[in-house]
Amino acid sequence: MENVRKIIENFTCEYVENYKKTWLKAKLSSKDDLLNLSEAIKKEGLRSLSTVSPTDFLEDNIMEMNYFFEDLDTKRNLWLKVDLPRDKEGCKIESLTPLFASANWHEREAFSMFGVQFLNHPDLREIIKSEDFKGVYPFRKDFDWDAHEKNQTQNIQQIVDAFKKEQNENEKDLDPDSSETILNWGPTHPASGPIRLRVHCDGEEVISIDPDIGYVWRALEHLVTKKDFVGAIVAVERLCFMDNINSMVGYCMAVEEIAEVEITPFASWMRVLLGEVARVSSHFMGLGGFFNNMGLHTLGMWNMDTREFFLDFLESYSGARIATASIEPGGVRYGLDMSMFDELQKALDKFDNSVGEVEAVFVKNPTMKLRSDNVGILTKEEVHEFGLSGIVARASGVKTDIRIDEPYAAYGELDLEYITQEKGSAKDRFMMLFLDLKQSVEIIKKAKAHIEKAVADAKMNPTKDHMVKVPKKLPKGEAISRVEWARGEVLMHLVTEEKAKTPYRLKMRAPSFNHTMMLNHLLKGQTLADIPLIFGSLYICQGDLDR
Amino acid sequence: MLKILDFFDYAKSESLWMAHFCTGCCSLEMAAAMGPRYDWERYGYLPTPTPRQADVLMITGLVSKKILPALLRTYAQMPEPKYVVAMGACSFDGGPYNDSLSVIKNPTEILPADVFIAGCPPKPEAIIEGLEQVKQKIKNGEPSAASQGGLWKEMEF
Amino acid sequence: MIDTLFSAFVFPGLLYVLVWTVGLFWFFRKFMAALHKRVGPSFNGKAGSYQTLFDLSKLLTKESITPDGVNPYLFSIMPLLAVIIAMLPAAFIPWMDGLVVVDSDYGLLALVILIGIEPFLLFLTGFGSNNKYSFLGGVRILTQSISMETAFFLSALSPALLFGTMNLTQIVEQSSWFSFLILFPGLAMYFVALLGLLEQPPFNIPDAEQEIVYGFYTEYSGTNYFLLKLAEFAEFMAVFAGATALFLGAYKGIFFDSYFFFFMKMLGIAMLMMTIRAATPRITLAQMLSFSWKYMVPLALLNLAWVLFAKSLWFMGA
Amino acid sequence: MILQILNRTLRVAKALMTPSPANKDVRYEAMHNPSRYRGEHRVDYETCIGCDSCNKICPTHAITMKKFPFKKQNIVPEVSLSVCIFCGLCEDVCPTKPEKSIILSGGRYDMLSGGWHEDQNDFWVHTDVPQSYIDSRLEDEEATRVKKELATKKKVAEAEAKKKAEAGEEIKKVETTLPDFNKGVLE
Repeated sequence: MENVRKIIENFTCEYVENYKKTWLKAKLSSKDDLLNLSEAIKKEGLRSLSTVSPTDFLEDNIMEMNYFFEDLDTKRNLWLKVDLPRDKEGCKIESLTPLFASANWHEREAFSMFGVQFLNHPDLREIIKSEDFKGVYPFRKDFDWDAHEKNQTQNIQQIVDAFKKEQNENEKDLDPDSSETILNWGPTHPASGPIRLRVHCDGEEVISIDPDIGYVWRALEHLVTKKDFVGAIVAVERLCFMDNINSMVGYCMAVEEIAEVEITPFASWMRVLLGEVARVSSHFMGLGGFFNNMGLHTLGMWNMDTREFFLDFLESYSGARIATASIEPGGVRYGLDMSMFDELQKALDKFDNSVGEVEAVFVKNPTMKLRSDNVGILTKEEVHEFGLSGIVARASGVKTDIRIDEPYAAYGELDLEYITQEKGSAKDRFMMLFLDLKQSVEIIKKAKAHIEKAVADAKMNPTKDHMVKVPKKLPKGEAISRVEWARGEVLMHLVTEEKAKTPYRLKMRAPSFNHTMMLNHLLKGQTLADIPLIFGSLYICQGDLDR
Repeated sequence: MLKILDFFDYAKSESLWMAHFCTGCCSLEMAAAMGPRYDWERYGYLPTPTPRQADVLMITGLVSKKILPALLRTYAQMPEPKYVVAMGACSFDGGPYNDSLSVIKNPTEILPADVFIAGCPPKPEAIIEGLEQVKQKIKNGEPSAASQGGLWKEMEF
Repeated sequence: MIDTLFSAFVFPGLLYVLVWTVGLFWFFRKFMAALHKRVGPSFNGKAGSYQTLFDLSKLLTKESITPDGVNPYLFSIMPLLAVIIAMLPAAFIPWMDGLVVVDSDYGLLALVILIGIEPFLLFLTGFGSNNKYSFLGGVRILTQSISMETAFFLSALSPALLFGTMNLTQIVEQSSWFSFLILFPGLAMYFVALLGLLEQPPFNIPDAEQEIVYGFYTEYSGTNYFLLKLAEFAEFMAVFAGATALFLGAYKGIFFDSYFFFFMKMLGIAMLMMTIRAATPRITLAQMLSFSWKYMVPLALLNLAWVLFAKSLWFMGA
Repeated sequence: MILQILNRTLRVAKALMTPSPANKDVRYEAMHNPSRYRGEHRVDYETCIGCDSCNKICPTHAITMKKFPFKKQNIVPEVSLSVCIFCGLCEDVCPTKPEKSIILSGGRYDMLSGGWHEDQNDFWVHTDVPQSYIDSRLEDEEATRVKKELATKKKVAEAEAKKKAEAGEEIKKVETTLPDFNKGVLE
């Protein structure tokens, strides 16, 4: 940490300060220093760039760029800020993509949403947003959304025209005599979901893949700024429904940090419990999806059977199966009726009874091993370079898990260990998913026992302790929070204004964005049959890919 | 002769296959409805990989601007008679994403559905009940809603 | 005359095949559902037995779309041809003692050829669909059938070699427990090749839903799809019946001979196929090719050698 | 390898022995009935105090307040089911005790309507307030208004009387007339 501080202090900074346990927060005075500084810290070991998040301050007429650098090995993180002028001509900065491969799509996103020009970016095309936003930057504070909405018919026409044009010109650049063609993989493809991969292939062989994303773009980051701090949870949880609890936890932690509120131990244990239940239900779908993509639906069905029991618990606790909306700033939303633990126990028993069979038939399946053992290998180096996280990173042997690195809720009181695999192939990611699932169930058991004991000892009051009051109006502030989501690291960057009722800016860094970036890298030179397999093993959800 | 035709009509109503196309989050609950506990195959529903063999198009929640042409095209690719089921608040007016400009606010005005299932997302039971209502509609010989009107007829896609 | 009409349209003919097809479709869904811990069709008729009838009749009355830019003749005739070809093998199979429509000395040859020609028709359907995914599916089915059919033919020849005849009736008559044991490797080989020929997992590469949508089926709808589905299930039946007649002694039972045993044996093969389908993921085309040429074909040849050896050892002397 | 594959295959067949969890006809009954299922709303217009906080917190603007002719507590929430996302924040925020006036918990889950956009437009939880309740509320209000009026008049009169008494004048009786009950109130 000290080394990083020394490096930064070589440059002119407005401030350098410690932030949380593992973070260093600094603001550069001049944007010209950015490239040199990042080169220096890359040498020091902060090799992955987590995300790039511009904040648009209309009144001060500046565009504040936030860079989040991470070192997955030694857990040192740097939050670097630099100011840009916000007018469209002057809003330019050197691209970090040549240094950090993971910056690629994040910079493209910042470019398409805020109009920040990145110099020397190799491929600065617009991403995510639909055709009618071409050339305008919807997340800028002075963008007139109402005026845009008035021309809805025209906008749709524009999208349709672009759709048609692309279809007609799809294979224009290809040599008509060769056997090369472009396959449109999605958005109606059975294995893809709402994403489109433009697969450039020659017969069965894949030449390159260009993912076209944004089919479920809901502009969530903008949407939360129109809702109040409590109402924003319904937008945040819709990041992805498969694991909605942990994304809400991340958002609520950021709000609590700004409001300077401490939640009760009961609430933090409940966050662990509910979060792990959501993680389990997500992993069940992920495991099933991996096999579904190889044409075998049995595991998906069996998992769905067990998953229903965990959803039953969520439904009893919150009143909804997957859209639970059950974490609020200040704690958890409902008190706990201890009889609900019977239902959880039922789910745990069901899991214990069925996990052996799943392990024997599917996890040790020889055909699966044959199929996926040497496919889609990600090395440790690539994990660092592309800023991958969660299951995918751990499958390659990188020890990263926010629950241990930067404990939140009650994870600090649990003894967790990193679970890793060595090779980083598709099979290892599947194995990792399965082991993580087992670990999650163990955590649920521990958390359940802890809560039960504390309630029996009258240390916790399950009906009253669940909430601490958070003021409706928050002071001016800024916070980041990281959580280990089912798919990987979610980083929430929340900015508030003085006496604000709504968030000023919320950046959600979602793991699937980085993982989808890997598709072209992994699939080049493979065959068509590997596309669904690798796609499934990367555990991508379009919800958090597009936001 | 009449009896035989009646039989075919009945067969049509009892065998609904749906296009495998998900536009939003409600498809998660659709997956649960396919799963062991709810098992909609009991009622004769079956997902098909391509729209060419499907009878029902499910608007599973959110319809973003970018996916609209694909949705309408999928609908056009289905053979007659075809029906549309809309679920979730998003398919009425964007639901929780109503304030966001990247979603279509009136999917059912563009592509009228035969039944709307409220909920965000609806329970699998509700999905199955909604599909039962489509069956009932076919049994009564009612034409599908989308064939009678909707903005999609005037749109190019 | 009436006998001919009866056998053409009712018993081993059209109606019989149709009932089998619908029943097999239902059985597949029901059995697969049970393996998935589901119930399967359940509310139409007893245990959902009308469900597949409804499904197929619905397909019959739906609109058949002929997409732009395809050759309409090729596109619509191929499914019909596929059904006819898939139904024909039923005529060569000795369903009961003395009940076989065409009692030919080359019955086995006809059976094998009729089964083996089916993939080429399906290739043409994919070829004529004007869809990249269909075309890929067509190419895959051609690749797969060429490599799998060699093993299929070779393993189907082993009973002919053992009994010295290609007449299916005679093969069935001569079969016994002992010959079953000798032919068992041949049966296993036949079964694996059959999985490849019928595009069943782990060899369901041509209609891999997650890779190339639905392969050659992608553009088919309504009646045409109905015919293709019918052809698929009729072919299932033909292949199961072929396996039963060649290796398992057809209608021969434990205490008495009856059609019942034929039926049960076919169901047994179907169940084994479904169980494999529920437990094995799909492999890739390259893996399938290397499996077929590196293992299946040499093993099938070895199997023929083993049958010859066994024949010279036990059957010649007897 | 082949033995392994066979082993897996046969182990899958174990599923044949386990009964399927799909044992109820879900067209008629739910598989799982939690007490807190957030379903169709029930609005109790009698306890509702018309504070408008459910309307304010609703993240999707699904709630509109229906107005009544009486003056106090004269708004009651109505919910558009096609807009509502059933997050239950309105129930959380409702201040009435002990029973909340707007309840989702334990509500129905099967909310179906026609698929036409117009059908969904009028797919609401209407708060059907019977005319008799409106009348009785109006009467109550009128009665209290009159009572108040009377009281103020009395007060004024007393005060005046006091003044007059102080001034040594004669005390006059104050005449009061009751206003016409049904006139000019419903407008």
